[in-house]
Amino acid sequence: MLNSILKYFPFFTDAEVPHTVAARPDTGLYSAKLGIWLFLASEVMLFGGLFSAYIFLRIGAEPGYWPSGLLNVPVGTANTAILIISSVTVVMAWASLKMRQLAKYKFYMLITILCGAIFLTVKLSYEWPAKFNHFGVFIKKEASTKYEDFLGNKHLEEGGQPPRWEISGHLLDAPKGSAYAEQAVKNAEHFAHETHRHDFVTPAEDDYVIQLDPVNANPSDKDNDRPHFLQRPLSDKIAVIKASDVESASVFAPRHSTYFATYFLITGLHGLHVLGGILVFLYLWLPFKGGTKLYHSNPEHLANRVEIAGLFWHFVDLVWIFVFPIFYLL
Amino acid sequence: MLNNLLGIVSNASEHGRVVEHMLEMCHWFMLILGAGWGAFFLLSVYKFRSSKNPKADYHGVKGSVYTHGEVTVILIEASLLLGFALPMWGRRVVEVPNQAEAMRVRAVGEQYAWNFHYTGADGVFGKQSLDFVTASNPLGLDPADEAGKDDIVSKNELHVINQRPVVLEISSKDVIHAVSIPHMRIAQDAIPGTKIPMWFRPIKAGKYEIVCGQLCGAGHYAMRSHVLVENQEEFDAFQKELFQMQHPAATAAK
Amino acid sequence: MATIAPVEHGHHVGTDPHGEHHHPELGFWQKYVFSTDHKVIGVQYGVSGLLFLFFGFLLMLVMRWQLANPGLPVPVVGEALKGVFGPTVMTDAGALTASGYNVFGAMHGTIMVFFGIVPLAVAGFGNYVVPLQIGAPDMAFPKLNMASYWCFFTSGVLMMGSFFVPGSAAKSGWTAYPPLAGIADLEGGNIWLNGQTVWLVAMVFNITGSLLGSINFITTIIQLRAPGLTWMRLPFFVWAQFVTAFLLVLAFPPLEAAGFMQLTDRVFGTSFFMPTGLMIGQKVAQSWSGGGSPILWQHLFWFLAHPEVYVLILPAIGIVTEIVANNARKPIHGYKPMVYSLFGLGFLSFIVWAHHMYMTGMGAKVAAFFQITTIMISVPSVILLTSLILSLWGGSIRFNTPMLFATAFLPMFGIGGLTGIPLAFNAVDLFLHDTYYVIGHFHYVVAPGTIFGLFAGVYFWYPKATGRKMNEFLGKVHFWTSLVFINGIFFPMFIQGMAGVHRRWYDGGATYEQLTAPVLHWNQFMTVSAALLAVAQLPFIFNFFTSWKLGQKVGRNPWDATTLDWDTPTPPPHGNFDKPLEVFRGPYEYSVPGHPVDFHPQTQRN
Amino acid sequence: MSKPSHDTHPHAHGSAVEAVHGGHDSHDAAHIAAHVGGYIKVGAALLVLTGVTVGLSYVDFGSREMNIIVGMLVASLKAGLVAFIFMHLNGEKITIWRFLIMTTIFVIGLFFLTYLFHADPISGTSHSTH
Ligand code: HEA
Ligand code: HEA
Ligand code: CUA
Ligand SMILES: [Cu+2]
Repeated sequence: MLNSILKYFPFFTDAEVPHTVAARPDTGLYSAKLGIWLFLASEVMLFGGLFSAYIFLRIGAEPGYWPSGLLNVPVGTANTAILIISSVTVVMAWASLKMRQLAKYKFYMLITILCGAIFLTVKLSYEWPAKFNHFGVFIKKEASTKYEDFLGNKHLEEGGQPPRWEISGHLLDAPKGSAYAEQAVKNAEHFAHETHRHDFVTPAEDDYVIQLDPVNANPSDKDNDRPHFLQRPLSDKIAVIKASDVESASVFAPRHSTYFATYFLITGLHGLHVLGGILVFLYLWLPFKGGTKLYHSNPEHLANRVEIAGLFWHFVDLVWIFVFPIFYLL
Repeated sequence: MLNNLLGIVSNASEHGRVVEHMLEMCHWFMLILGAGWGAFFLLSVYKFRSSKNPKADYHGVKGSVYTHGEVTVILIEASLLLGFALPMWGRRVVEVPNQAEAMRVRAVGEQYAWNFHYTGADGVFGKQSLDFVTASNPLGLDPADEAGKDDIVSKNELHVINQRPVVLEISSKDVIHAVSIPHMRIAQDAIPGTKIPMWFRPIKAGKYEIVCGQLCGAGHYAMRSHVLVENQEEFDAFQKELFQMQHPAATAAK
Repeated sequence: MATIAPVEHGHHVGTDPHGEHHHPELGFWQKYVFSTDHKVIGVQYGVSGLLFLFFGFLLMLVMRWQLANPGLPVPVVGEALKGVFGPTVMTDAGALTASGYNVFGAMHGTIMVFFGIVPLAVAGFGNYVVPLQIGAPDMAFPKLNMASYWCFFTSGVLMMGSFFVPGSAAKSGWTAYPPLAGIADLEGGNIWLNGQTVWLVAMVFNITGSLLGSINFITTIIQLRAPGLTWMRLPFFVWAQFVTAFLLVLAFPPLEAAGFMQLTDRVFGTSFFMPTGLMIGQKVAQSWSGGGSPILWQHLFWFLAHPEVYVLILPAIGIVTEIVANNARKPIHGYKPMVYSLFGLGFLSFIVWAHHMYMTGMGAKVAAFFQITTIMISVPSVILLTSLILSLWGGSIRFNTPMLFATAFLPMFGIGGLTGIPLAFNAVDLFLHDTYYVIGHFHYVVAPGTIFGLFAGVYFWYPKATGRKMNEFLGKVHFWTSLVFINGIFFPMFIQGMAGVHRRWYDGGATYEQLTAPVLHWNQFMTVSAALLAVAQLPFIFNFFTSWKLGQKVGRNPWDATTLDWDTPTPPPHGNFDKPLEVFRGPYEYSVPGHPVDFHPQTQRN
Repeated sequence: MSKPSHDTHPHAHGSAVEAVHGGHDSHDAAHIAAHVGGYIKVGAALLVLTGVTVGLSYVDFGSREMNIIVGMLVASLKAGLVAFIFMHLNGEKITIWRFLIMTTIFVIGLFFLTYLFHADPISGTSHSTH
């Protein structure tokens, strides 16, 4: 009986399901290709939901509550380039397999994996942790005139720009021996304690001592009206902010503001996709039964697998192409 | 008539009649459609049971009566929609009565009570800030603000004047509630962070229940309040009484 | 491939002696538990779905008791419930608490929709029947199929487990609107181990399972149709599953995104759905930075949940269509318009979602848009229902149990659908929103509608899966009693709704004396009906389990049906078909003039 | 979906021919080789466009909205390159195109309608704080 079916479906695989490797004539597709595209369609809706939330929240945000220019543009640009390169190499890896050049395939795949790994490493070792050292305080609007020196709202108003309510910098870096040192240490303790419990701080009883970002140090400088390509070091100016004037305060964690919430959620989910991609690529690169070993029995099958994984990888790249300008630049 | 058959609550607002009218038409439409379809259905089931009709007819229904039926359905729905529903909503959300004509009241929900905030004589709401919120000042009225000096706040009782339009500015402090007054044929969610106007014009004096129309926690089912539709004198008396209670100092000074 | 010689075969009622397969025997675990066979997975899904439906019903029985007798201890089982669900849910005396009512309500909705109907209708019937009907040996991705079930299983375990975390399960409605759902159970509790958080995590698993399954369905239907089975020869059930799967693939992800957001709101203190200045008690909630929007959740939720209601109904319509054609012994009237209607429904269902949000303050333009689309979506439903009713005309209708349920589906869905129309008009919905009128509307579509459709399907395909028929007499008892009592529950809801009785009221409306006085007495009537409906399910449960071993044995094609699922051995072996397949005609060639018997199977050459 | 689709793009891999023969042949490989140079060029274009995106974000187009629109246009161009060339959408089968078009419509609906909701509230609605 089995034979009669086999005769009928000539492309039976071990799962006994037709069209796993070769295409069905009338659709021109092998099943996994269709499957991955359907999956990507659902991914489009997933990220679509997130991006539409981003738009909804950003439009709804009151002026001054959607920061820009806080992320490190050169690093982001480099990471974007890395992902793009990996997209080229993965398509080359697939092409090499199609041309039955195993060595080349292995080479391109290795580069792809390395690119992915570099991307993730940069994220995890630099980009995200950097946010957790950086601190921002939203000033209550009623109290904002007291802090005009750091906010520069008059200057912004004249230039027709949205107001600024946030003062940011490093909470922990009050210079030793300065008048604020004692205060700073106290805050640091309070702060560290709080961050370990959750990654957010409830306003301290004590006032906040902040070593200011250049923007807040010099808010009326025209130079600061647009974000800088290269991030500049902290100024050595220090601000003391009364706890009772603070609306909310936090490190640049998800909790800090809706901007960072969307930033961490979207880049986090994207990061998970990158991780997933890397794992799949590793599997296809190593001599597993479904990996390079498959080349010797059914090279077309391996090529299909690489194509599928590659489609996923391109999609991850494609998402990043939007993430990058949205969060880093605009 | 069908509405009454189904036991609709009595109406006490001006636009409620229109709502009722529309609902009535819907119900007639549904009844006729349902009855027609139902009759046909029962007839088919009865007439074509296998014991009576052992051989089925491959072709079944011929002709296109049913297409006409479907087109009629579409036309009726479209006319309900374009003739009634859309204009009505347009009027409700765009033609909000103006300041002079209407009484403005803020309705602020919290778990599990409604605060109704009246402007007092000056017609202006006093400033509010979260900083001032306490149990006795649930809306955080700024004690220093002049406009707020005559404001009054009533709990769970909304007093309105018969025949005078009321604009409720609906909002919430904590979770989503909804002001739903079945007798007035209105409802509007109370969404924290947003203040949404909703208006009606009461036309029948009396005391009606206000339902909290959105699940807001364990006490949701009992978050009942009332709207009291009064004449001008009754309303003034209420306003005076509350004013004396809430601004004892001002009263004494007078 | 297309040149394969068609095989002649004659009348093939009766078991096929060569039905058994030649595969190496699999162990118990591989065969019945971690199986990749679509039939086993279908049965796993189906039985899980039935159990969840039953459980959801039991929750509702307790709630209905409370609605009719506010504050009174639940009879007989009150004490035991207290022991199981703990003090948040039950008082010492064994009565439901207000929180408990909300817990049960939220879980009833969630379980019925995501753990009952979808697994049974979409995944259960879909898995079992679709590959058979299209002549495929299995689903396109058998391993993914297994993964789908185990994702669902995990989500089920989590969801049931959530009853036992401190503070009990989710209690903010199946709609989980923030800020209520965002702040629920957080004060003093564990941020991970509490009802709402576990609900979110469980939903993420549930959604993942659904996505894997749906991708599999679509691929299978596109790729694995037998030769000759062109699109317009597909059984209507396959079409229904096809559209349903698309709804799931494209509508679920935004809810998954929203689920992540609510999760981070709860555990990392983000404020996606938390507006600024939220006050809990009389204090500003400091745990959120603010700037979010509660309405955003509602958009993302209903972006799924409206298509989801069509996910609930479409498979049922598909099943009913199969059964109506088979038992009226004539082709479906207007097969093609029905298929186009399905696509119309599928498309439109993505752009009507805000009709659940009329109360959130939308302006004239948006309201107009959503009212128009909502009214438009009723048109394809009317076409579907009309075609089905017309299909009866001229038939020779056999009223066996599946057909009884399928027939009753039509007017029941009709009532449910028609009562959706007033809700579609914004200005009228003002009056009806969140009253029992809405509850009545959707229960008519999901309970005597969908559930009847599914009962019909169970009775219809049970013989295929087990080789035995369910008992007809018990089936008829089940049908007539269910029909009477289920209407006894849901019809009075319209009357209560018109009187202004709102949903989610712990005391059934006793607090609102003025509004409910004329209609409060219906609560008793409805509750008694619900209890009797429960009793009416006993014959079914008994029948379901005993017929497995004792039912009347049947052959390949007990219903004299035409589609490919009746062309396999009964029960079908691994790999499904015992002969080469080729399809020659449409799915419902019954009573073809000039043909000797009154059915003409799809695989029969002439 | 009802008819067997015919390839519109002559270079599409995984074509019906290949399917029947069960895979690779020299004809196919030659085609692929011809594409390889193209991939590298597209990769280079993407890198350049990344630079352009960064550069443009420092140019003032009059308003923030304009800047966002320009940024998104460039991003869409890049995304298009990835989708059409790397993901072979240019020669993709009709089946896939069909549901991708649907998906696109729905995503746009999701974006647009939620936006519209924001833009068209009941008149007089106010948002109290940020
Ligand atoms: C399977 C589920 C299902 C289906 C098919 C539908 C179908 C429809 N629904 Fe319903 N709906 C729900 C499930 C469903 N709904 C649920 C679960 C809710 C509440 C969720 C919650 O808040 O918790 C809801 C809520 C709901 C609302 C929001 C109400 C509110 O909260 O205020 C609205 C408003 O427009 C609506 C409209 C419609 C419309 C216009 C249809 C149309 O598609 C109906 C079209 C059908 C017809 C028009 C019938 C045609 C039949 C005939 C013409 C023949 C008649 C024959 C006889 C009587 C014999 N529904
Ligand atoms: C698919 C969805 C579905 C289904 C089928 C049902 C079925 C039922 N529902 Fe429910 N319901 C909802 C979805 C559903 N419901 C939702 C979404 C809500 C809103 C929740 C919220 O407010 O958030 C709700 C709310 C709701 C309320 C309002 C509560 C309130 O607002 O306070 C009520 C009140 O009576 C109710 C009653 C019932 C009853 C009596 C049934 C009965 O029809 C049940 C009958 C069930 C059966 C007949 C199946 C039994 C199964 C078997 C017999 C199989 C056994 C077999 C084996 C074990 C092998 N439901
Ligand atoms: Cu307040 Cu319900
Ligand atoms: Cu809906």
